[in-house]
Amino acid sequence: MFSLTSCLYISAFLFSTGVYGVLGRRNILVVLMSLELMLNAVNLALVAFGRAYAAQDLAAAHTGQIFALMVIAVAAAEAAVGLSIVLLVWRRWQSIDVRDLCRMHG
Amino acid sequence: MDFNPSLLALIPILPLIGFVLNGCFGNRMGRQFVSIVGCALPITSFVIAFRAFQALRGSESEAIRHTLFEWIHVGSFQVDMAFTFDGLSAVMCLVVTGIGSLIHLYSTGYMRGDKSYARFFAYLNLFTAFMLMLVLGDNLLVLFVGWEGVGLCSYLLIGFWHEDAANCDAGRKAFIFNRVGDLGFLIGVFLIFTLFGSVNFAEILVGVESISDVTAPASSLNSAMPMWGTVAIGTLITAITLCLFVGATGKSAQIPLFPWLPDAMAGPTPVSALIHAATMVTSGVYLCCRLMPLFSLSPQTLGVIAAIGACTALLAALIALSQTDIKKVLAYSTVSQLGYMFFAIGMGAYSAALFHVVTHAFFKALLFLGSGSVIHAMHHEQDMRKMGGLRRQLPFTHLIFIIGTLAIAGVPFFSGFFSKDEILFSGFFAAFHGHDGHVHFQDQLFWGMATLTAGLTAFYMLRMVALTFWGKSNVDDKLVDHVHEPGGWMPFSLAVLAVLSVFGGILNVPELLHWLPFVGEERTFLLGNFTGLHHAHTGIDLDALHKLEWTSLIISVGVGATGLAAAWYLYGPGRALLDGFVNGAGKKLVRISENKFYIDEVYQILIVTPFQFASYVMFILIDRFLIDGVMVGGSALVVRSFGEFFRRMQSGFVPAYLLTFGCGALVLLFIMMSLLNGAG
Amino acid sequence: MESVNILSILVFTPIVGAALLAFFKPKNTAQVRHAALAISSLTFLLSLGMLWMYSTAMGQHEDGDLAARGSMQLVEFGEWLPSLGVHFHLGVDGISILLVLLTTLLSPLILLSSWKAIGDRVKEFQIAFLLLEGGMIGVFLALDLVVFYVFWEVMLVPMYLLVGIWGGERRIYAAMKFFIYTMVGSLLMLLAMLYLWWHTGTVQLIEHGIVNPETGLLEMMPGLLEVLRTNPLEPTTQVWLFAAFALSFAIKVPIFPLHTWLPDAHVEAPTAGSVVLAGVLLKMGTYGFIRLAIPLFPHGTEVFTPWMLGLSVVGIVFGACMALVQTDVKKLIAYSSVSHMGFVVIGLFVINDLGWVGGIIQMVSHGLSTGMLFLLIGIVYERRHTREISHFGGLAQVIPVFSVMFIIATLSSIGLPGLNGFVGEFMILLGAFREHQWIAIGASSGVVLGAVYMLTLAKRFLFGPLVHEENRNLADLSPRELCYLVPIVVMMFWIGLYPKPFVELIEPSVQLYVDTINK
Amino acid sequence: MPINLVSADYAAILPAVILIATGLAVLIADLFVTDDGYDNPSSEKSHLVWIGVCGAALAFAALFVPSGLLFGAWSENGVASGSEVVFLGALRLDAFGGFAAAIIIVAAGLTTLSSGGYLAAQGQNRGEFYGLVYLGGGAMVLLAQATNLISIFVAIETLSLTVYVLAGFFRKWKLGAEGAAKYFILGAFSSGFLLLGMAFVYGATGEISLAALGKSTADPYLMNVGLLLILVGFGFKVGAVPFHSWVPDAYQGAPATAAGWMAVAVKVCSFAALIRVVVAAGQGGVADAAIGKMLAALAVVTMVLGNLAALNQTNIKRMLAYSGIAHSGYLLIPVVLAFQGTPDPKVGAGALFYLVAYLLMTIGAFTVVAMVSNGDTDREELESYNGLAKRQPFVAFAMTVSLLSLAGMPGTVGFLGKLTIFKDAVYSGPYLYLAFVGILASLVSVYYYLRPIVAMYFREEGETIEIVENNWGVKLTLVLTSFGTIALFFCGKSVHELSVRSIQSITG
Repeated sequence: MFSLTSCLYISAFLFSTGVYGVLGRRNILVVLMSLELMLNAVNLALVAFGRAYAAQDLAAAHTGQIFALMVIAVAAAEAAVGLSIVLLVWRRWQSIDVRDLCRMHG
Repeated sequence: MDFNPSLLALIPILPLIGFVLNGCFGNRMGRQFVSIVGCALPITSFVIAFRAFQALRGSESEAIRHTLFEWIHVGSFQVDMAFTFDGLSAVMCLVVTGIGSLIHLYSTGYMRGDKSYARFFAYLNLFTAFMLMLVLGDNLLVLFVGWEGVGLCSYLLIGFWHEDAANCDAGRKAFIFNRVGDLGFLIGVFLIFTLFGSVNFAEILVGVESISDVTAPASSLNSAMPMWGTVAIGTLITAITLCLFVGATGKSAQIPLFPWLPDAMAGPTPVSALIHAATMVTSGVYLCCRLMPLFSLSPQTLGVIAAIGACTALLAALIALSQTDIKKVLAYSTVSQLGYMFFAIGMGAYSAALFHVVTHAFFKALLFLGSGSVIHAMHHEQDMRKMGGLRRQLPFTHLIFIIGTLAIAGVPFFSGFFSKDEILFSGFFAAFHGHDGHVHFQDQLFWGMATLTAGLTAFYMLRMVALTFWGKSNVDDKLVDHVHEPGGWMPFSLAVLAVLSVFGGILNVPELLHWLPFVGEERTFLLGNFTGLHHAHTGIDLDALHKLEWTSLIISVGVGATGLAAAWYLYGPGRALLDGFVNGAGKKLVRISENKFYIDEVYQILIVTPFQFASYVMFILIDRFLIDGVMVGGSALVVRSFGEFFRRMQSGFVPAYLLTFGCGALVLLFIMMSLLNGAG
Repeated sequence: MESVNILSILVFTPIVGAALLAFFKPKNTAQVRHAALAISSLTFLLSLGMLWMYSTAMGQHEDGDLAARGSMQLVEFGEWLPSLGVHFHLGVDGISILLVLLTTLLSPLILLSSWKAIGDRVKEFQIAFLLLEGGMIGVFLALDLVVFYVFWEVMLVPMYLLVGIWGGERRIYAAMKFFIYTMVGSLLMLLAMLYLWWHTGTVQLIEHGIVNPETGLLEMMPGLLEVLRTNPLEPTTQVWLFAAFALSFAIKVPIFPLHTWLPDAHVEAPTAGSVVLAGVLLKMGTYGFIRLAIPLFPHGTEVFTPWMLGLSVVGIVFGACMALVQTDVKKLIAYSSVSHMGFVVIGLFVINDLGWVGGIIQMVSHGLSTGMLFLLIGIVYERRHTREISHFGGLAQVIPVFSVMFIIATLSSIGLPGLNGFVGEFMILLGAFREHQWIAIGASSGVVLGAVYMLTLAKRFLFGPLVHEENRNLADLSPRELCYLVPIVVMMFWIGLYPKPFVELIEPSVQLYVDTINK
Repeated sequence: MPINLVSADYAAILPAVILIATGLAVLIADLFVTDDGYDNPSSEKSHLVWIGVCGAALAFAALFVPSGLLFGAWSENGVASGSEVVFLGALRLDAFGGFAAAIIIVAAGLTTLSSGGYLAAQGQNRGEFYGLVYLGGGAMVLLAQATNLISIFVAIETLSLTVYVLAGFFRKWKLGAEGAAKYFILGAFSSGFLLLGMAFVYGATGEISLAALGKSTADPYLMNVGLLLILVGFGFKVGAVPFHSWVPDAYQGAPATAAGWMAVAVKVCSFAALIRVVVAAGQGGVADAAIGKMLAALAVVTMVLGNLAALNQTNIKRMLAYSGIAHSGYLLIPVVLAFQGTPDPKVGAGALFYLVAYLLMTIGAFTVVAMVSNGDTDREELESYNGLAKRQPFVAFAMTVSLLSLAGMPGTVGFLGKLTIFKDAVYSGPYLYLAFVGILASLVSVYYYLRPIVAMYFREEGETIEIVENNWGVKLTLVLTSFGTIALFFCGKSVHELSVRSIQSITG
């Protein structure tokens, strides 16, 4: 029902949405969420690939899933650090608009 | 007589030692030390040179040679620091040391009051050393050392009183004019080395003798010739001799490089006598005589030399007519006489040229030193218009001047008579008999110019004497009482030179006049025979020759006498006539002469100013603007602008950063995909 | 004798000396000065030792063939980066020995000259200078392209500091210009070297022995010169490589139109900097041509010869014209260097024995005469703090000894026979005349122009009335100043009057090179 | 599957473990040892520095213990040591990883040494700094050894997290927050691409080990795109143009010593991993030659743009940041060559050797920046360096040595680094133009490297500024870096040989 290709399409759609969110939104929190979305899009692809290989009964069967688990863990840590940085930005800049962060340039 | 050849080296070295001693210690050791060192060493040189001369006369050999050391030796190019003492060198050497010594002696009196006494003698000694090197040099390069060295001393001595900027300018002018000549000289040397494979005189002459056919290609003479092997030997020799002659025109003040010599009178008068009359300026003539066989191979060059010589003689004489500075008259007279000498060389009469060098050295040194006495007496007043009537106060000097004038005017049996007559005769011979049996118009023209010059010479010399010594006194009242005859060694030098000026002609009496007292058949052409230089006239029977000679002699004496008479008349009883001419019809002519035919101005307008202007424009336009501004600064600016552009691209906005990132990745992806698609 | 690595010692004495100086107390300037002087004098003595060893080695080949007499002597082959193929390879032959001696002779003199002129940051000055000296010696001795390049670049930094720290008003601009200008050339040279390296597999200039790691035996490996002789590069490759090397050297010489850094550097540099720049640094360029560009790429040389000769003639005339209109003495002499170095380049590119020997002699001569002129200008600058020609005049009345020295230097510079300038110039022109007559004739015009601007300078500087009252009380040369001028004067006369020992040192090597190139 | 750990496994992770342990030890020590009973961030806390340096020394020593990473390459004189795959292919015990680890460890030690006084002067001397350095260092060492996609990703993310925090370590400083935020957002963004690439590669081959990159695959298209995306991820880490935008801002906002650490250590481990990737990809020939061209293009753009953008910088940290970008460009040259793998498989050695040089000169430069800035961002401007040579001759000297080395002047190890890289490029044949561009780019770079020297030596000082002077750690760092920069030039032989042997351990 869910072929590899369709999973990958969904994954690609999610990834693109994430990229758009990162690029297009001002609010750092939204940007953070979009970043998570990108990672999760890839997770979907990984799991899909893993599933596909499992169907072929290859040795690499579940690596995709393991990879995805690792990514989830990493993403959690990243979110923690990210949020604390957002907090820092709010304290120093009284703003969480990414476009305000432009004192350094050139 | 035994003569140790190594003594030859001492001849130039002794004055050099004098230079070092006077230069380093002169100021501390006092005047007496300076005078003794300064005079004794050139005199010793004279003695050695005289001994060498005697040895040479007594021996069979053509020359005494001594090699001091190997100077430059690279591959096939070898030059030694070596000296040759042959007939020609001997004559020059004796003149230089002899007259040089006399002038040194004279200077002890003349320069007595000068604060830079030691420096003066140091320079004078240095000059003597270089001049001796020039005439003794065994090869072109040693000669060139002397050649440049005397130029340097001339520069230093012209600007001796360096507090006055004009003197230094004159010195610089002399040096630079000489350098232009030296350029020709150098190229000549290069050509000689290329053609003959050596710069040694002896070897060059051997090479010249081996030339049988001047139309043969140069490679037949020197098979190793790297270039111009197909050009005819004669063409190359013409080029060589012309180049060397360019050098000679610089040193010997010929057209077009003569304007420095009159300016050189800025130096102390003994310097003018020694350097700018007796010795240095004749080194061009010496060079031609030294390479006589080479010059003789190129009739074209000789033609040019004759033309330049005659023109210079006439032009300088015309200018001398109206000069009011006593030394300037003598200076132009020197230029004119040097023109004579080159005219002689152009006519192939080398011995006459050398003879005139010698006699000219006598009487011109005499005249200069005499004028020095006048100037000394007049407290450095040189303008003849402020003199006049000095005969009473300076009878001795007056006598000296008369002797000098008679000598230079060619009055029979004075020294100048013999030499000038020989030159004019060589011109006459070429003009009306012809070397090859043909008579050429240009030869007649040159002879006419030379003869005219003889008359003019007599005229302006007597004019000078008249203005200075005769008539009523125009001397400044304050000076009148102080005018006095020179003392010390000065009269001695003058007297010796006067004697030489009177009797110097005996050195080379033509065969025609062998009946004169103290002469005999066997004593004619002493100088010519001793030096082995050519006479102009060969291949003609004696009677015809005598006939021609008498004609020429009578014409030249006549012209000289006319000149003297005219001067006597115009500056005596005919004064009004002269004034009328000067202020009337001849006003423009006189002005041209007074302004030296505007030659300095022409040089200034045609060469100096454009050159300076061009240099300045190039500096601003090419160096500063084009190279430094546009090329160097421009490339730096371009790089920095790029840097600024890329710096500005970093806008500081996170979305922009992300976009850069994303676009970069996308572009890479696209390229990648197109490459992949293209490949597969 | 074999056991003494005299060349390494020579190179590293000043460098190690500089490192040791770093431990001196900066405030104790006298001590630092003395120490630096001692080090550079020691270097000079060592270089005399090298000369002695060289002559001894030459003496053994008295009757030997040219190859034996002209080849590299006292060769050292040390390990540096064997895994990269770079070795510390030094050697000296007739071409380099005089330049080394010139460097070691000038260095102590320059230090003496800056005894009082440099009052600020004395220690740094001495260190920079000694480093510079070491670098200069290294360039002349290097037989490994990379080592050559290293020394070539190493010199830049101390020179940059000399100009930048102790220079005049526009020192920063001048120093920057000097540095970047030189880097432009040298980096392209590096690229060409790398290419050559790849092409031939070696950067050693001459044959050398390497222990084979597998067999443990010493094997003779051919150097670049040998490799390229048996197996020449493609003509087009040669042209490109030559162009890259030549650009670097031409900037250093400098050849018109790459000269504009020189006047700025000279004017802004302190006396010591100017002297070392004119005295030695410019010679690196011409030395590079002799040692590398011409022998390695004969075809490239052939292609570029007309350009080099033409540009040199233009440079001779152009430099002279520029010198004529300058108002700053140092700038005038800087442009005169452009003119004089043009002669050297002509000498090198006619590729015959006369031209090369003349060129090398002229390199030394120019180092002496121009170096001396800068020293003299430094002396008056120390007293008057101006270099405008119009601020002087009539100095001969006040400071006669100085004036004599100045005149000697002037005459040497305009090539008066009997002084050093003539010998080299004459040989160059004679050599050039054999191959390219019109070039020689064109270049000869420099003889006249040189006299014009130098004598004009002398006149405006020394002669005439004493216009400026400030000049009335100038002090004449002190014993210290005489101390560093007299050796130069002696050398000037020596080379001018008796150049034989110098020529004999140079000639065999030149013959060897020229014969090989022309073959 | 049961996991049997053997001694090789322990030996492989020993340095990383020591580093991580050191990080933890520092954090703990910071809790217990306080001045006057409370934490004073203005004190020097030399005990933390000591712990850190000792840990680094220990970790360094661990490389050389028998069966340690560098033991074989160091002792067995030219023969590549036996390399082993450990932890089921997650890591590899080889000299290559060891060499990179050595640089990272030394960088950690030097950063620690130089930070104490600097942070104290800023009033920001908190133990977390050292903790983050060492924890991150551990991750970096692991990254250098990582041989499968998961370990690479995890190591990269771990080290990145520590570095994000370090970038914003000056909490009170607006710029710190800005830099950290920018770095974080872009970093996470690039992680997405990296991960996507890894997913593609996994998808194409079904394997996650790097060795799989060399294997043939059913879908080379997916494989190559995946590889390209991985390269983009690494490109971000090393600051290659056009993924470089974060570099100047992050460096400027970060503490100077942290910037040095970021510049060196991150670059070292990223390049190590990158080289592993390209060697693996290049050897099998699956990866299209287009990847090589792409890398070369990145190298060219990075060298040119980095150097040009640095030209007119007035802030010295930004200048050094751009210079770091440019150096990434130079370092990409051996990566390209390693990808190509011909004619000489040793070509990647240039990168390792260059990184050693880069370590010394960059840490040296940033240490001086730290000394001069002394707690004031305005003193990171070029004018603050006016007349420094008179005031602080040694500091100016150390800075000069670092800058000259960065510019590649002979006499410093930076020259040898550039020489090896450019030589290899010329030797490669088709990539000769990289050497050409690199040389032109370094010509441009000379200008801006000279500017601080101009300020320090040629200009007169404007105002007297106190700098972190009497801190032994800082001085020692400068002595080590400047001496090392010069000494390695003269005696770089063994290091160079080691780098060659190290690269042989992965190319075979």
